[in-house]
Amino acid sequence: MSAEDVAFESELEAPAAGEPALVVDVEGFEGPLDLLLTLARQQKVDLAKISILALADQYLAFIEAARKLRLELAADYLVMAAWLAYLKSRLLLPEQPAPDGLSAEDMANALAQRLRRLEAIRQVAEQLLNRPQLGRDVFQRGQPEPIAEIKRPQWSATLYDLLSAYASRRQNQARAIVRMPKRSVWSLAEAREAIERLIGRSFDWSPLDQYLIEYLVEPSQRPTVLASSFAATLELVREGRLEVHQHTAFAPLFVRARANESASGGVAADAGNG
Amino acid sequence: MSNVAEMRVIVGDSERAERAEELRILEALLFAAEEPLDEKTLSARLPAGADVGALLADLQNEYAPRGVNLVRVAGKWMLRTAGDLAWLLTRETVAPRKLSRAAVETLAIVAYHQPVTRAEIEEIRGVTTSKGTLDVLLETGWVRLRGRRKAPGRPVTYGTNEAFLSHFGLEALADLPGLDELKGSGLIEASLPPGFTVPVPSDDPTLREDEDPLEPGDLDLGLVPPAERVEE
Amino acid sequence: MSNVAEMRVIVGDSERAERAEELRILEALLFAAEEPLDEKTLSARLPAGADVGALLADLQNEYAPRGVNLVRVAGKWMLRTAGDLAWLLTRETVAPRKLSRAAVETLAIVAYHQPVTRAEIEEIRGVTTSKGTLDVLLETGWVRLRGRRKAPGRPVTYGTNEAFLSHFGLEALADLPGLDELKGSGLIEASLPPGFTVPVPSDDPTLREDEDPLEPGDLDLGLVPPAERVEE
Repeated sequence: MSAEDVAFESELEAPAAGEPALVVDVEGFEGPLDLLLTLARQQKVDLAKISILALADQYLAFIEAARKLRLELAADYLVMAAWLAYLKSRLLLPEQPAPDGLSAEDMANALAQRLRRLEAIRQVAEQLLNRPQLGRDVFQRGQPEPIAEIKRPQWSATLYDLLSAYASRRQNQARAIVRMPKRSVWSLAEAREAIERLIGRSFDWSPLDQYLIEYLVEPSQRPTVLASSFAATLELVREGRLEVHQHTAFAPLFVRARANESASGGVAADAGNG
Repeated sequence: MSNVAEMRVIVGDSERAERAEELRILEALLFAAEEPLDEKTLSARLPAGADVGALLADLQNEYAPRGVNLVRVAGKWMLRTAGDLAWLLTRETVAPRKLSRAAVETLAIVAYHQPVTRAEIEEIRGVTTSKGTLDVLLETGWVRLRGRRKAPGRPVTYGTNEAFLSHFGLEALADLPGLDELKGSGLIEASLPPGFTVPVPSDDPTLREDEDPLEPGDLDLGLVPPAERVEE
Repeated sequence: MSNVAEMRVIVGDSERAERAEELRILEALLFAAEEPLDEKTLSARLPAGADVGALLADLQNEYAPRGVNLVRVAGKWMLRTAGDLAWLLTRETVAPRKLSRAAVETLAIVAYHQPVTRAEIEEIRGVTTSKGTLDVLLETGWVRLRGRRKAPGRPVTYGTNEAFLSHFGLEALADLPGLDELKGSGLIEASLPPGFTVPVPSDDPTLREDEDPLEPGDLDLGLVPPAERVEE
């Protein structure tokens, strides 16, 4: 069979009769096996009954034609051509033991098997692609409803956490109470109230300390008692309710209630400044 | 005559088949739609002459008793999970969380000093205890409302329960260490003011003399916070 | 007597109501889901004791004539629009990527011969497989790296995953079209390593005796298919 008799197409369909004599388009084939399969299909017989010898002839003719056209052929096409030429020679010669132990018949069968396998996978690939495809032919829910997660906290704490928290809190609280005794300050108001009560209407000069004797027992209280009562005394003097008298600087202070509201307290108050 | 009747039946059948097909199309369109569809859009996809309004009403009726309903939202139509099955679309997950320092302290005080009121807890801690802290403790399932103190305001008394014992690996509440043990373990320093005591705890469920039982409404106070809802 | 009969009717009614409610729940779950659901997941959301298999069969029957069908893919259940309505729905979607002839062939070889190595794919196709072809397939999310063949060079083995089954609407790999004919003609077994009895193809994630697990670096080659969606 000459190359001119064979038409090639990259499609799997067998070409219609009377098509252009030769289309040598290696680009259209997915390798030598694909080319062989296409050629085999042109024998228009079951792949099981294919003549490998005829197929080898067709392949070699195709390669020859391509070479004449100076088409670049990938190496694997040439490797296949060499292998087929070898197979052909063995098929034509009387059977001899081959170096690899395979008979020419075995080799031919193996090739036929490969071709059948490739054809079969192509057929199922087509069937697979013809199935309804998700997102092309069939669709899933367009608006799936998300599952909301409710986080249920699982609380954890150790006994050590518990005890150390308890111990340190109780301890700190106990310390805090001791460290902060009630501050005892004799306020101006307290002092004033006490002086008014103690001196009352005693119009005789008496030392201020004497009135305060009961408040001065506790040494820590002395400064605040003295400071507040002195300030309160001055206030009462200014209001004209008391009179203050001091002989010299640092001498005891004498106080008495004022009999006459109209008398001037200014001089007495000055004396108090010493 | 019989021929005419037969014709009518056939017409009726083919109309029914047409309508069924239109319903199938409508259903598929609504199912696959990525957003609610208005009647105009639906109409454009249905065979010419289909009565979209009537079809939608039919489909809505068909779906009404089912797990998914056809609803109209802002003038557009969509399939949506039936309202009473909304719970299906939630899932509980357990999120391990550590108790806050304040909660651990409060828990310890409840454990040692039970039955104890919130005011008493605050007195022992020396700080205000937020309601949230007690809520968290109730949520842990380790603290329970015991009763109400026979006192002005009738405050609720808190105590621990079996879940508390089990979480902290205690056989009984009395196994909580006392003052000497706390000192021995170094958790409490030796130098403390005299009169400092740690109570011998008891979780005896019998109400004390100064406790009244809880009232019917007490357990529905919403004291347990709603679980956090997190969208995935 | 009449009382007993009445009782029976009542029991029958309540059973029917229960079953109807179970069907509603199942329906809602399947409608809401973004992914196919397995029976275990469905079971977990149904009332205790519900017969998930029977309910699914019922629901599948109910939906069979409708615009939306309940189908089983990859051993899981999902609702999808009826196949015969494809013409109607297709036009609104973006044309999905078209695979090259080489990619389609390679995909089929991976599907029907898995686990399969690149050399085996090339042996069947009789041509070198460009890295790009396998990358495209990995990118579709239908093909994954399984492991490494225990053979010289330790080549990577490829297989399909659930997304493949789901995309082509297959319940299991055994439902691949033409698989029986292929097996009958001995065209698949031909590539089996000698002494192997495991049916081919198999997407059983368990590695075969002649497969080693992937190594840490294998998944960083950029070959990695998008991780299979993790169950929430």
